[in-house]
Amino acid sequence: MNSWDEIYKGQRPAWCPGCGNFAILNTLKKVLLEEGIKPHQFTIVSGIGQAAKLPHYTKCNTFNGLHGRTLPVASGLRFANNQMLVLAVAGDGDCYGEGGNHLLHAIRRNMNIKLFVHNNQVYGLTKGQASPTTTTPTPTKTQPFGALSEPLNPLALAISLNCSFVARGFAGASGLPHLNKLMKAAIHHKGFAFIDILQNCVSFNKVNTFHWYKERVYQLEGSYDPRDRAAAFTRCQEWGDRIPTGIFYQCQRPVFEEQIEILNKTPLTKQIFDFEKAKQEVNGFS
Amino acid sequence: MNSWDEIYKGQRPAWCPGCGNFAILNTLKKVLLEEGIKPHQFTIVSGIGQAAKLPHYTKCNTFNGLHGRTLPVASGLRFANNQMLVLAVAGDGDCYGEGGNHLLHAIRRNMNIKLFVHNNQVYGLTKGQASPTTTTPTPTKTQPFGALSEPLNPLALAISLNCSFVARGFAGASGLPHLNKLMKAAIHHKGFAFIDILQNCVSFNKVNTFHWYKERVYQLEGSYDPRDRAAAFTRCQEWGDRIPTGIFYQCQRPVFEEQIEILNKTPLTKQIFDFEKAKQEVNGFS
Amino acid sequence: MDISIRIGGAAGQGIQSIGAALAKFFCRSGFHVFTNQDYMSRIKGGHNFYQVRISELPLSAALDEIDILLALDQNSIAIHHHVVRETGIIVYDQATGTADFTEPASLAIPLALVATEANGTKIMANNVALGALLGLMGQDLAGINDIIQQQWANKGAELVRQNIEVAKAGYDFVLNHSDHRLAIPPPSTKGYLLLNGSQAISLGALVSGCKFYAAYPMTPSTGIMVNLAAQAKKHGIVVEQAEDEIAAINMALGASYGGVRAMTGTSGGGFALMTEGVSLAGMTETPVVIAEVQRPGPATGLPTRTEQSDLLFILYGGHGEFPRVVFAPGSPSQAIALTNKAFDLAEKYQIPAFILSDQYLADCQWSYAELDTDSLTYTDYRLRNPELEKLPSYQRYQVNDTGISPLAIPGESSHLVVVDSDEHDEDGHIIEDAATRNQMVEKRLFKKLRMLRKEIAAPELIGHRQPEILLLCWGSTYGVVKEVTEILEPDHSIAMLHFSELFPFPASEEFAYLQLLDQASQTISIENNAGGQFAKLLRAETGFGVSTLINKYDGRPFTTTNLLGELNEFLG
Amino acid sequence: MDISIRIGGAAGQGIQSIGAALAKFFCRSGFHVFTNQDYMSRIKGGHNFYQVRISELPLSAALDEIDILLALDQNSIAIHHHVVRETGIIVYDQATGTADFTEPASLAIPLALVATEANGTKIMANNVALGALLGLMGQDLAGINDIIQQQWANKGAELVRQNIEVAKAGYDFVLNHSDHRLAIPPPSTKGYLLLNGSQAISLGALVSGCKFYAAYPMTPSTGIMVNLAAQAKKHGIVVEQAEDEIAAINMALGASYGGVRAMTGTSGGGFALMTEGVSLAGMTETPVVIAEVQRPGPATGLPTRTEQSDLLFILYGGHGEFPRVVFAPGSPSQAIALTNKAFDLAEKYQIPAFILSDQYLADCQWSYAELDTDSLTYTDYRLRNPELEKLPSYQRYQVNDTGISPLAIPGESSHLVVVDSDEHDEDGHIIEDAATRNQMVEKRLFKKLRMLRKEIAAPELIGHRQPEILLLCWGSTYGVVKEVTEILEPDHSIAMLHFSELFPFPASEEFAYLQLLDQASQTISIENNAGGQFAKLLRAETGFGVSTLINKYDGRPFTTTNLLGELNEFLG
Ligand SMILES: Cc1ncc(C[n+]2csc(CCOP(=O)(O)OP(=O)(O)O)c2C)c(N)n1
Ligand SMILES: Cc1ncc(C[n+]2csc(CCOP(=O)(O)OP(=O)(O)O)c2C)c(N)n1
Ligand code: SF4
Ligand code: SF4
Ligand SMILES: [Mg+2]
Ligand SMILES: [Mg+2]
Repeated sequence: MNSWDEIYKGQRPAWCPGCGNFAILNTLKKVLLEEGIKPHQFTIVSGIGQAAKLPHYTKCNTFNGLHGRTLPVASGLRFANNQMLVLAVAGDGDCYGEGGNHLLHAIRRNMNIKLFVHNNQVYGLTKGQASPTTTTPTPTKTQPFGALSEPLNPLALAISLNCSFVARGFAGASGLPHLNKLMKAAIHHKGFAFIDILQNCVSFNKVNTFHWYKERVYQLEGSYDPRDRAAAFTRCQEWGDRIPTGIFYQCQRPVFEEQIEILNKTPLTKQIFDFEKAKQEVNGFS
Repeated sequence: MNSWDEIYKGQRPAWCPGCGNFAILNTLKKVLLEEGIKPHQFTIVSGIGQAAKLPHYTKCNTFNGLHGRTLPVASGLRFANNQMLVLAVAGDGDCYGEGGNHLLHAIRRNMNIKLFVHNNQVYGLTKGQASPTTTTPTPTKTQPFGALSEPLNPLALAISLNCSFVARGFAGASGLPHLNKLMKAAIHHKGFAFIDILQNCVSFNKVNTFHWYKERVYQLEGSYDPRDRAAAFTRCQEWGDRIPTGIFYQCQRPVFEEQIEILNKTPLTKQIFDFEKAKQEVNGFS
Repeated sequence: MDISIRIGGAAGQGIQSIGAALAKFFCRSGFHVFTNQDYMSRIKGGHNFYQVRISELPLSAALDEIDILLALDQNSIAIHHHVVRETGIIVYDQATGTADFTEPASLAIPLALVATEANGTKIMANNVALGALLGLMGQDLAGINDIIQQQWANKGAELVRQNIEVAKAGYDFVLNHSDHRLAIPPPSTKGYLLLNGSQAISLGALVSGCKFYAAYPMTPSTGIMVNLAAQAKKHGIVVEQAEDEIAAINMALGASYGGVRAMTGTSGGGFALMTEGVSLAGMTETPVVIAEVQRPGPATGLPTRTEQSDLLFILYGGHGEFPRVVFAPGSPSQAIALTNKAFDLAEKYQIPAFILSDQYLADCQWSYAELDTDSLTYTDYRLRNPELEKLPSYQRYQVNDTGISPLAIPGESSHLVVVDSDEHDEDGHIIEDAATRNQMVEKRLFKKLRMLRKEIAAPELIGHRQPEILLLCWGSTYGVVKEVTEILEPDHSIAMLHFSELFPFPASEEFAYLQLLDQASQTISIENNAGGQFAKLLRAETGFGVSTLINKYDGRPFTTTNLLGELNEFLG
Repeated sequence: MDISIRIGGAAGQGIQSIGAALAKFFCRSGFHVFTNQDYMSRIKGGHNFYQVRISELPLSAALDEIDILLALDQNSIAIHHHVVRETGIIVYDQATGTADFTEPASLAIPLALVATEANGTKIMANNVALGALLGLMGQDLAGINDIIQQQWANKGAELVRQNIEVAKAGYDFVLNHSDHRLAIPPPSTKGYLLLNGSQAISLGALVSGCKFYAAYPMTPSTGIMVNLAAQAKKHGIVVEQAEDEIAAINMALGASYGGVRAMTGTSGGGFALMTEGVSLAGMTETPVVIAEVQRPGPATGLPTRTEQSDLLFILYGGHGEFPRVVFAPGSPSQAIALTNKAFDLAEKYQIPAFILSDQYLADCQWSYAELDTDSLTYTDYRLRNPELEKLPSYQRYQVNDTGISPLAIPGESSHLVVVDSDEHDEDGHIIEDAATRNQMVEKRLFKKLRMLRKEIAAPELIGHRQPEILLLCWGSTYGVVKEVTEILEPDHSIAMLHFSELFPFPASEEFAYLQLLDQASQTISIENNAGGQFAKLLRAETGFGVSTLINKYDGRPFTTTNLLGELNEFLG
C-alpha cells in the first residue's frame, strides 16, 4: 500500500470500476501527503452525487451536506475557522445546476476555499440525466427532445466573475501529474481557487469517454500568461478537437475574511465568549 | 395625457418621486405603442422589489410572482404559449441575488424572453442593503464590515454564458431614446434578450446617483461590432469614469422552444386534449 | 399457489432486467404478480435484490420467505439463504458462489459458460439464469421469446436470436441437471397488465391532460418524469428538466398560468425547496399538481429506500394559509384515479394538489386484469374563447358565492389576466387594506374549503363491518395491510381502514368511521415512519387518539410476514 | 393615566422619528410606554402610522381610541379623526391639512413656518411637531434635548442646536395658541428601558454567545440582522448577508460545524427556502437557531404587516423526522429569555431551535424597569481541547444512553469530525443497513425527544385560578390578551393561558392545564390567523378541542379595544 493511501485511507468507494473519480481521489491524497497536510488539518465539504462521496473515501474532517449546497457550508466554516484548510468537492450537477447561485457569490466573495468540481458532464448518481455541461443535443431519458441548452462553460463563467484562480484538470492517467500541480497551486493560492476537473463516467456518459478526453486534452503552453483576463476568456472557449488544461486565470483580490477585522487575530471558534460583558448590553441597551 | 400613457395606464406607482423606475416605465410604454403591441398581447412576469411592481403600473397580462423567480415563471409561460410576448422585469437583487441560478440557466436555454433588469445597485424595497452590484466597500446597516464582495458584472456574466443578446441601458432622460431603441431591438431579437438598465434610487443609493451615472454614461460607438464576443467581454469591463451603454453582444443561437417539434404548429395552450386517445394508453400500457 | 422468487446481486449485474422479464412472463401467462425492489444508492457493486411473487389470486404485498433465490454473487447467498423455504431452492452462478450447506437445496449453474456454449456471449449470462428459473417452474419457454425480443430489439435481430438461444440453454440446463421442480398449475385467464406506482402516476397525468411537466431528477421520483418523457412526443407533452426544484415548480406555475395543465414531481428534499412555490400557487390561485415520492429522511437519508415521513410536511408546507388537497394512493390503480382527481380538483378549485407516493409504491409492480377508465374524468374548467372574449369585463379574482373566480387564459382575448403574489384586489393588483384582505381570505380559503370538503371520499373499510380490532393505514401500506387483514379476518373480528384522500380530512357524514373507531377495542395505526404522523393528523382533525402505533422506519416496507408478526400480540 | 398618541403621515415624512423620540422621552421620564407601528410596503408616500401609549402602569397592548392625533397630511386626518376621543385633540400641519369639524378639538400648526422662524430649516418641521406634542402634555421640555442630540449627533453640533430650538418653538406655539392640555402627573420612578421584539431577539442572541448570523434581507425580520450588525465589531460577531436564504441557513450550519454558535433569521417566504437546511441540521445534528418573523401570507402577502400563520409550517417544516424546539415569545423580555433558551437547547441537544416572532412583536416597543439577566444561561456544550485531544478515539455520532453524542470541533485536535446528510454510522460515514438506521433514529429522535420534553416550561396562567372562561393564546398576542384578561377579571371568572414554548408541546405533569381546560365552560383560542393553528396543535397533542376560535387575519394585530369587543358575546 502506498503511504498516501495508508495515511488517508477512508471507506471503500462505492464508485463504478473504471470511474474517473478514483484518479482524482488518489491525486488528492498524494497532494495532501506531499504538502504535509494531516487529516485533521483540513475539511472537505461536499454536496450529493458520486463526486460528493469523496470525503468518505479519504480521512479528513467532513461535512457531506445537501445536493448543491457545498459552497455556503464551506463559507460558513471559513467564517468560523479561518485557519482551517477548506476544500469543497462537488459534481457538475451539484455545483453548476442545483448550486449555481452559490458558485456566483462564492466567487465574488473570494473566501479562501478550494473548489474541485468533478465534471463528468452528466448526472451520475441519479443515472444519466443531462447536466449543465452536457453536450447538445444528447438525448436522455428525461430530455425527450435532447439536451437543448447551451452547455455551460464553467471556466468562462468563473473568469467573467473575476474568480481569482481558474483552472481545468483532467482525471485521466496522463493528466494526473498535472492535476497534482494544479491542486497544489490551488491550495497555495490566497483566495477562492476553482478547478474544473474533466472526469469520465463509464456508466452514463458514452460521449465524453476517457478516450474522448484523452485524445483532446493538452496543457496550456509554458508561455501562457494567466494574468491576462481577456486572453483567458478567449482561451477557455477552446473546446472540441483540442481541450486545454492548466491555470487559465489567476489574480490577486482581497480575501473576504481577511477584510473582517475581528477575525484577524483569532479564529471565531477560538474566541472566548465574555458572558458578563454581553449581559451588561441587555440593560445598557436603549 | 400622452397616448402611450392612456393606452397602457395602470395603477398609480408607489415609487418614490425622482426614482429612475418612472423613466423605464414610460419608455416601455412608448416602445409598446410604437411597436403596436396591445395590452393583451404581452405578459410581464416579475419578481418582488421596487422594479418588480412595474407590471401593475402598466396595462398588461401580469404574473407578479416571488422574489427571484421571474425567469422560471416566464419560461413556463413560454412553454405553454410560444406565441405570447413575454417580458421579464426584475431588480438587481431579484435577478442577480436570489434568482442568480435561474439567470444562468435561462440564458443557456435561450428561450424567447426579454429580460429587463432595473439595476439600482441596491436593495430598494427592503431599505438599502447591498445588492450583488453594490460598489465595494459601501457600508450598510446589514454589512457591518462593508460590502466586501466583488460587484457582479451582469454583462460579463451574460457574455460568458453566450447569451444571445446582451445590452446595457440608462434610465436617465439623456439615455431614454437609446433605451427605447434597445428595448425594441430586444423585442425583435429571436431568443433570450437581456438589458441591464442603470437606474438611480434616490432613497438608498447615495453613491450611484442620477448625476453619477449621467456624467459617466455614453453610447457604444457606431463602429462597435456586437458579434465579436471577445471584444464584448473586454468592453463590458469598462466601468468607472466612463460607462458604455448599448448592445454589447448579439449572436444567433437556436431558440429552445423552436427545437421542440410538438410546439411548432400550435402553442401548447391551444392544443386540444384527446381524452379518448389518452385513456387508451392506460390499458395499452405494459 | 404462491411462489416468491428473489434475485440478488450487485448493482450493475442486471438483476432488474431478469426480474422484469420474469414478472412480465408470468403476468402475460395469466398469473397475478407482485414485484418489489431493494437497491442501494450506487451504480455498480453493493447488494440489491428484486423479488417476484406469483399467484393465481390477486397479490398486493411481498413475503419474507421465498421459494427460489437466484444469487448472482456469493453475497446474495450469504444474505438471503436463510429466508428460502425448506421446499425451496437456491440457484447460483457457479463462477461466483458456493453453497456449502445442504438445506435448502441448491443448484449451481456456470452461467457464462452455458451462455458461450450456446453461441452467446458472457454478458448474456442473465438470460441463462432467466431460462433456468422458467425451467425450474416447469413453464413453457415460448412465452419468453417476445419479452427478450422487446428487451433487445434496438440491439438488432442477431442479438435477439442469440439471447433466445441462451435462455433455452439455461432452461435445458435445469432439465438436465436438477430434479427440483416448483409445480405451477396452468393459469386460466388471458394475461394481466403489470404496472408500478411511477408508471401509474404518469399515466394518471397523461390521461388528465397534463401538458407540461417540469422537474429536477431525484430518486425515487424520477420514474414519473422518465415515463412522461417517453410519451412526450406521442401525446404532445413538454417535459423539461429544470435547473433546480425551485425553478421546476415556478415553471409549472408559469405554464399553468399560460393555460395548460402542469405538474411537477420530486422527493422530500426537493419538495423542501418547493414550499415557497406552493404558497405562491395558493396566493395566485394557480392550479398545479405536485407528486412527492417519499424516501427516508431527514436530509439525504436513505435515497433509494422507502418511508412515509413527509405527510405533515406536505399538509402544512408553505407559509401562510391556503387550501390544498393531499392524496396518498395505496396501489397503482388508485394512483391513476387519484392523479386524475388531483388534476381535476387542482383546476376546478385553482389550488395545489398533491400526490404523496413513496419508493415502495413507485417501484412495486401490481398486476391487473383491466384498469378502470370509465370513472376517469376530464373537464376543462378554464375560461376560453369564445366565452371569454364575449365578457364585458374580466377580473382574475372576482368575488362571488363560490370563491372560485373564472380562470381565463392570457392572450386568448382582449381581457387581461393579472395575478399577484402580494395580497390583491379582484383585478389582481396589490392592496394593503384590511377590508380587501378579509374578503380575499374569505374567498380564497374559507369558501373554497367548504366546497372542497365535499369532494373528499371516505376511507375504505375492508374486513369485518363491526371490528374489535381496527387497523388504520394510509398511502402505500394499503396492499400489505389488506393482505394481512384478509388473512386474519376468518379468525378475528378485524378490519382495516385505509385513507387515500387525506386532506381536507374526510368528513364522517356519509360513512361514520369515527363510530367504528370508538367502538373498536383496539385501534392500531400502521405507518412506515417513526412519528406516527397519520395518527397525529387523525387526532388533530377528529380528536380521536389511536390505542397503538406500529411504526417501521428502517427504510424497508412492511411485508405480509413481518406485519403479521407485529400484530400477533394484539390478536389475543 | 392612559394616553395614546397616534402620528399619521406618508412614508418618508418621518413619523417614525417623531414617534421614537416621543416614546423615549416618556420612558426616560419614568412612564411606561407601549408603541406599535402600521406601515405600507413602500418607501415614500402612502399612509403609515405610529402609536405611542403612555401610562404610569405597565402596558402591553395598544388601544383603538386615541387622545392625540398628530396628522402630517390630510389623509391622516381623514383616516383617524373618528378614533380621537371627545376629550382628545388633533394636531395637524396647517400647510397640508384642514380639520373641518368641531369635534374633537383640533389645532393647526404651520410646522415649516414655525421651524424656519426659529432659525431652522423646513425639514426640521418634525421637531416642531414633537415639541408641540410635549407642550400639549405639559411636559418639561428639557428631557428632549438629549434625545434630539442622539438622533442628530452625526450631523454636527450646529444642527443639533437648531433642532432643539425648533422643538422649543413648537412647544411655545402650543402654549401660545391652545388651551387644550392633557394633564400628565409627574412620574415617580427613574425611567424605563424601551425595547422592541427585534432588538430583544438580537440581544438574546448576543447574550447567548452567538458569533455568526447569516441572513438574506426580508421584512419584518431584517431588524434582527441590523441590530446584530450594529454590535458586530464590539462583540466580535460576524454578520453576513447571504445571496439567498438557502445559503443563509447552510452558512449558519457550516459555521456551527466549525464550532461557533450560529443563527439565521427570515420571514415565512424565506423560511420556505430553508426547510431543506432545517432537515440537514436535523440529520447532521448541527445546532442552529432560526428566527422566523411572520407576516401575512401566502406568498408575498402583506409584507409589512402581521400574522401568526406559520406555526404549523415551522413545526413540520423539513422532510423526514427529527427533533426541534419551537418558542414563540409574547413580549420583548420573553424574547430575550427564549432566544437564550433556544441557543442553549440547540447546542445541548444538537438540534434546530426556532424563535417564532411576527411583525407586531418585532416592531412593538415595551418599557421595562429592568431586564432579568440572572436567569440567562451560558454553557459551552462543545467538546474542546484539552479534553478532546485526550480522548483515545472520537465518533461524531457515538451511540450512548442520552442520544447526545459529544460535539467536537474540527481541527482542534487530531480527531476527525465527520458529519453526513445521508444516514450514517457512529463515525459519520454513509450506511444503508436497517439495523444502523434503526439505531440512529432511536438515538437522534426518540432518546432526545424524551429528554427534550422535560426542558419545556408549562404555559403561563394569568387571572382566575379556576376560570369559567379560559382564553388561550400563543406568541405575540400575549400582551393584548393579558391586558384584556386583567380588565375583565374583576367581574368575570376568566383567565388566560399563554403558550410561549410550543414544541415539544408542554407536558401537563407539573401544571395540570388540561384539567383547567376540561373544567372551563368556555375555551377560546385567540389567534392572529385564519386557520386556528394553535387550536389544531392543541388537539393533535392532547385531544382537547377548544369551544371557540377568535381569529384575525387582516394583517393587523388585536388591540385591547377590538379584543374586548370580540369577547363581549361570550361574557354572558
Ligand atoms: C434537492 C435535491 N435534488 C435532487 C437530488 C438528487 N440528486 C442526487 S445527486 C444528483 C446529481 C448528480 O450529478 P452530479 O452533481 O453531476 O454528480 P455525479 O453523480 O455526476 O458525480 C441529483 C440530481 C438531491 N439529492 N437533492
Ligand atoms: C424569499 C424572499 N426573500 C426576501 C424577500 C424580501 N425582499 C423583497 S424585495 C427584496 C430586494 C429588493 O431589491 P431589488 O431586487 O434590487 O429590487 P429594488 O427594490 O431595488 O428594485 C428583498 C430582499 C422576499 N420578498 N422574498
Ligand atoms: S455512475 Fe459514473 S460518475 Fe458515478 S461512479 Fe459510476 S462511473 Fe463514476
Ligand atoms: S426606494 Fe429607490 S428604487 Fe425604490 S422607489 Fe424609492 S427611489 Fe425607487
Ligand atoms: Mg456529474
Ligand atoms: Mg435593486
